[in-house]
Amino acid sequence: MNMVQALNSAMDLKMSEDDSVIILGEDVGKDGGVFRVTDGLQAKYGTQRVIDTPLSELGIVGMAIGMAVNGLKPIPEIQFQDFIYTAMDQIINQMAKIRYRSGGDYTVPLVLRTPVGGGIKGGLYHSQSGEAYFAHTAGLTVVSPSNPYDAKGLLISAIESPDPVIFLEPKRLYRAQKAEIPEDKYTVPLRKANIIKQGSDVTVITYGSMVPTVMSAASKSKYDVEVIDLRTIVPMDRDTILNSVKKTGRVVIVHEAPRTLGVGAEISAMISERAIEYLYAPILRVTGPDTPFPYRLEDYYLPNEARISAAIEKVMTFR
Amino acid sequence: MNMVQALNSAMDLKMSEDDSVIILGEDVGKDGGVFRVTDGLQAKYGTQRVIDTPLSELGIVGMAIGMAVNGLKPIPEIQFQDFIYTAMDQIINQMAKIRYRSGGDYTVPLVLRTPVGGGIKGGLYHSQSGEAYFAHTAGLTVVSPSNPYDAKGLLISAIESPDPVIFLEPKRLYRAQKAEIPEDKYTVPLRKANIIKQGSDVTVITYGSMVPTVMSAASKSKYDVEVIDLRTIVPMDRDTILNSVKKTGRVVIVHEAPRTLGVGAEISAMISERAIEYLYAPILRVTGPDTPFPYRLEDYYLPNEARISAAIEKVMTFR
Amino acid sequence: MTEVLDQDEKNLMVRGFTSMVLGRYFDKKIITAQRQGLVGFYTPMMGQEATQAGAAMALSRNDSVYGYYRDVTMLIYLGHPIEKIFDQIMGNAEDSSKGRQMPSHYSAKEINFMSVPSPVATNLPLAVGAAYAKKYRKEDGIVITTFGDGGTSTPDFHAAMNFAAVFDLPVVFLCENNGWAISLPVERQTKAEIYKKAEAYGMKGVYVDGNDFIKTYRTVKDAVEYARSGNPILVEARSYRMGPHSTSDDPSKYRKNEVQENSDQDPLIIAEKLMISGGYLNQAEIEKIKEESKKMIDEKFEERLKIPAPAPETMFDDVYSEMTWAIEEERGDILRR
Amino acid sequence: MTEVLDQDEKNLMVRGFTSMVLGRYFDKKIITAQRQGLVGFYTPMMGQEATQAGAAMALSRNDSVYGYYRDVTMLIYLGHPIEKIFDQIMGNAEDSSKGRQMPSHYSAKEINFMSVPSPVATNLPLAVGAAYAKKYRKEDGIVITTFGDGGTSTPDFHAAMNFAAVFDLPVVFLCENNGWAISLPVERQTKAEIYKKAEAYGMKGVYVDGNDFIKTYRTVKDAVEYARSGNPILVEARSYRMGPHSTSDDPSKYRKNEVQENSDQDPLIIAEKLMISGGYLNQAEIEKIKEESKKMIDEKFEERLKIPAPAPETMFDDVYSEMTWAIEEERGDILRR
Ligand SMILES: Cc1ncc(C[n+]2csc(CCOP(=O)(O)OP(=O)(O)O)c2C)c(N)n1
Ligand SMILES: Cc1ncc(C[n+]2csc(CCOP(=O)(O)OP(=O)(O)O)c2C)c(N)n1
Ligand SMILES: [Mg+2]
Ligand SMILES: [Mg+2]
Repeated sequence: MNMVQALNSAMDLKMSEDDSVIILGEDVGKDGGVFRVTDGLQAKYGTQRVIDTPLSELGIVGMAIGMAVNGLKPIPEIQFQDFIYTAMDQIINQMAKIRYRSGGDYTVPLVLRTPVGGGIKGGLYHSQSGEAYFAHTAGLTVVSPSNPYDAKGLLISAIESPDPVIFLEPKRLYRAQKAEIPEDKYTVPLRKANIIKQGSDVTVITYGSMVPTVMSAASKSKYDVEVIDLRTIVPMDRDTILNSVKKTGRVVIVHEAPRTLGVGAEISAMISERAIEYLYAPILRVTGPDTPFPYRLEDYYLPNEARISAAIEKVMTFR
Repeated sequence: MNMVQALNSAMDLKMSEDDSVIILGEDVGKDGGVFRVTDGLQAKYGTQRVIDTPLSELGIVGMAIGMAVNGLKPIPEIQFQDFIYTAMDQIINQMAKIRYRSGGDYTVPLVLRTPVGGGIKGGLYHSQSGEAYFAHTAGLTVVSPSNPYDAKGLLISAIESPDPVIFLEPKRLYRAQKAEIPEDKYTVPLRKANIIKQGSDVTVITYGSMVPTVMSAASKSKYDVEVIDLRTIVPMDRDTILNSVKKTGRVVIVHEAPRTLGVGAEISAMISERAIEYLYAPILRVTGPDTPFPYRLEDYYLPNEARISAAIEKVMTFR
Repeated sequence: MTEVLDQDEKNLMVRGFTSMVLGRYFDKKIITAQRQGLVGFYTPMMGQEATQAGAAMALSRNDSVYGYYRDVTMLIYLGHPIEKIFDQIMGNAEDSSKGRQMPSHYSAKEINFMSVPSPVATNLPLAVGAAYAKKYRKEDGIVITTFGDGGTSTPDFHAAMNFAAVFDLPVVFLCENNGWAISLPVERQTKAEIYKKAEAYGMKGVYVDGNDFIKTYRTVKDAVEYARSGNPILVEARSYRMGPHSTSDDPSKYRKNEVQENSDQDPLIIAEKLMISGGYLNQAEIEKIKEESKKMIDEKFEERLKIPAPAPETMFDDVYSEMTWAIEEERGDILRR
Repeated sequence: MTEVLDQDEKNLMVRGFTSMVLGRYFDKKIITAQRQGLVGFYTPMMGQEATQAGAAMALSRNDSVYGYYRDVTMLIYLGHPIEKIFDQIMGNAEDSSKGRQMPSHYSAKEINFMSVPSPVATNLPLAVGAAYAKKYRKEDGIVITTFGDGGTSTPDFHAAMNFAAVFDLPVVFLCENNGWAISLPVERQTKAEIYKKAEAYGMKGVYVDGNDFIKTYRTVKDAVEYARSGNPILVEARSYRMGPHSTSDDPSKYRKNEVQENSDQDPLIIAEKLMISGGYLNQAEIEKIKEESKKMIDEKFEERLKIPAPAPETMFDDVYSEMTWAIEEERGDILRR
């Protein structure tokens, strides 16, 4: 299965076992979503469970929160993450805070799915990677898979979570890989990073869309690179990161989102709070630049193997 | 003048010299704003220039952007920063990106003013410090004054800036200090931090509402503390920070916003990218915790002198 | 049979009236307490008693309320104990929200009253989701959501109205039009009559005099019945905000107070007359209710004032179902000092 | 005098018609080019030519347009050179937006056509601000803003309509109702007639057959006059989206294509008949316009295809008026590899 099929399978399995699971969003029904992630689900589960909504992200998210507070398990889809911001008040002030402000009386178990990232020639408004906005918001769990196996297992875990989950799907990877993955239900745990390559020289921390690029750079590197795929961005898996850093003493962080206050900032700060004495070199970030996302020149925007390798080289040869 | 009067004076001066300067927001007219920052301006400049709007932050910000694109210099006010999120799409996708996406043909010179922070018993929705959301958004300038003098000079600079500025007013400081400041026009430059206390042992970096608390802790400290007030959060004054850090080798960052992906994360990451070899200790952050902002227990939420002193002690005695 | 019905009707009216009286004393108690520094903040409800009592009277046990920060009379009518309303306002250890919310932000799960956020009208889309859940599970019961005239300008109002209409959901949108949004009169909030805004969504909209609790009751009752069969509806109940916007507000900056307490336009005075003319209560009975209400409010206030603040460590709970290491660490850091 | 007027009218009609023909060929050219991999993406305008030509005909030089991604015929009518429209779609070095925006996101300052963002209807509040600026400076000229039927569900539509009404601003809200928002038919977008949504704002709303460019012209012309004196107005022009939503879309998944090219409902066929019956053009003249239009489109396309991509270093400009050290550093980092 590719990632699209894996995500579809996760939802299909959960919908078949639990009729409180409901999908809603723009064009998710007959059309099956503009990326086809919900393809076939309306035909199978009906229009009451796979709901085509009017064009309002605020409406989609707000209605989903109301459903979740009332015992349903909604999976709202935002067609592109770039369009989520009209729902930002519902996300920040409602979704993330209802459990807290009601003293636990009301809870919001839902999974907000949305495609993120560039590489499909989408320009400013079909390419954004906004994970930092969500990661800064206490109360949210932020997940981003990097391959079909994780996509399915993480999505099932997210649907089963009692907390609101922002599920960011790297659209560039939707059809990039095919993998043999179980047809049946399985889970990949939230809040746990995955060491996808062991190594002793340098730790490269990444997630989502950049994972394949990092793995490719790592496998070609003359150094013994350890690669960590965060899987869950927040709450972050502190221990896996720190153990690796203490072993290697060198850190490169890679993500597609702009550098300033991107997730890499938090990873870096977390490390230098707790393990600075283990470091032999600066903590480097390879990220998108602090500009909006361009159309024609997007290949320059996206971090590539050359930039990752250069950063690895720099931390390996520091001083 | 206290900070409220200083801000009022800045707007008054700019309005009297430039009739393209226009204020809009909820209750900014007759009522003079719920914090009285625009007091008297409608009486002086009329209802066309100090506009009471319907209850829609999206409308306020969107209309202000349209005005700015068309040669006016609007100063939209959002009554509490906590309520800004319905305008987030306009801020992120329009305000911050119009110059870029139009190749410079259209620009958005405006100053979005809004009170931030806790300490007034406002609970979850009248206490937030959301600067990180804006600071992560390329294209925005994010400013936060810590005293009446800066407030006036920075606001005048912001109004004269050709770029959109998010101007965050620490509401706890509105009436906390009175200072002798010039009645006339003067500016405090954007993009420049201010070393408000020289010291050689440790650098404490802060801004906005935490500045008085930090200064109080610093003045009582047995160490020789250097205190930097960022004034402009983004674009950040890299050189002032790095020069100080290279001198002291020890860093504590203080802000009120939650720790995870707060502005402190970027400061920390920026330093460990460029000056890690100068450091004798971990970079510590003293911040609000990663919870929503509580009402009755807000004193526990806000960073205080004890926590700041403890962090200073920790970096001074490290290893 | 008629007698029983009459008795029912009388009980209903008395309960409605009593909740208004209680609401009024409650308001005055807190306003005074705030001046004395005993509570931090409050959004008085004075002037909206009739709207709220009338609406509450029209509801059944299975209905859900997505209310707003002024709905004290509604809470009282629906049976939320006065104690708990005080607890919320004091933010004490017994508050269902654990002292986390500013005063006037109620949450009462026992009576299906959803926790109130500050951002205006942002519970409206949630009400729509709640109604979807009810309809999907074929439960009876409708959802009523309340908001001010200012609330109609929000993005959330627009989305909620449209979604409720498109999905044929059992929602009553009750606009408590008190004429003001802080300093902005409703005439400058919108150029339309509020109930007419329903037309933009292909929805029915009705107007009622929100100063008359019986008219309001009947109108909302009809609306609830209409909504029950999957027809959302907008009700505009017009009243007047007799007090300041909040205890932080000084209305003399922007208005003359056109409606005075105990004047003919005071909804409580109107209600007294209705109770007497309808034969539901006589003057002596009314005085007794007033006296008892005042006494109860005074007593309960003193009682609740004794409850301490929540324990500091509770501040770190309920962010997630399972605490994160970050919050745990922050808790340690903060409580250590 | 009448003769001059007639000549004026004829010119107007011919120019309107010609822009429709050009728009149609433009569309077909790009759709083909996209299939050939020569351009990346496109949102066809086919079916909305009459709405757009009619609206554009009603505008004057001082009017501003806050348009949306399908407004190609409008751009052509208003005099934006075809070359520049190609440049935008190709994102080449001559594009006024420096190749930064996805195809179909036009910006044409010379003709007061505001840069188009992707998030639906989010230029509407800006149009209101633009109108405020015009009114404040006592300029004549109105602001017209266009959006789809889907756009009426957005928060931005609600805020913009309300603000325009409350502040008496010269704005024409033109809804290009093409029946669909990607796969959602307008009947499930809203339960109301779109033009009736104006009532929620105390605004006038009118309906016009957007397949008839002359009717649309006259209706929008009236609307523009009405708006000029500070009365915002909503115009619903109903047409049909003849193509897919975009070149990435497969409409066969969700609809039968009810309106075929060259059928009686094709706005271009309707326009041909109108040109002939109105005596503005004869069949031969029409054929000539078509031929010349096609040729011009073909030639200009080839010509613009030769223009290279923008230089990589331009990617880092225009974020701020003055480049930050962070971007400068990132530019160095990226361009070095
Ligand atoms: C989104 C948002 N913007 C601004 C505020 C500040 N504010 C609180 S109440 C209020 C006025 C509300 O007026 P209305 O909806 O008529 O309700 P009322 O207070 O009159 O009952 C405002 C502007 C807020 N709470 N939320
Ligand atoms: C806020 C937002 N949500 C979703 C999208 C994705 N999207 C692009 S166009 C479109 C449908 C728009 O329909 P309509 O407004 O009727 O205009 P049309 O495309 O039919 O001309 C959608 C959902 C978007 N661009 N912006
Ligand atoms: Mg009101
Ligand atoms: Mg459409």
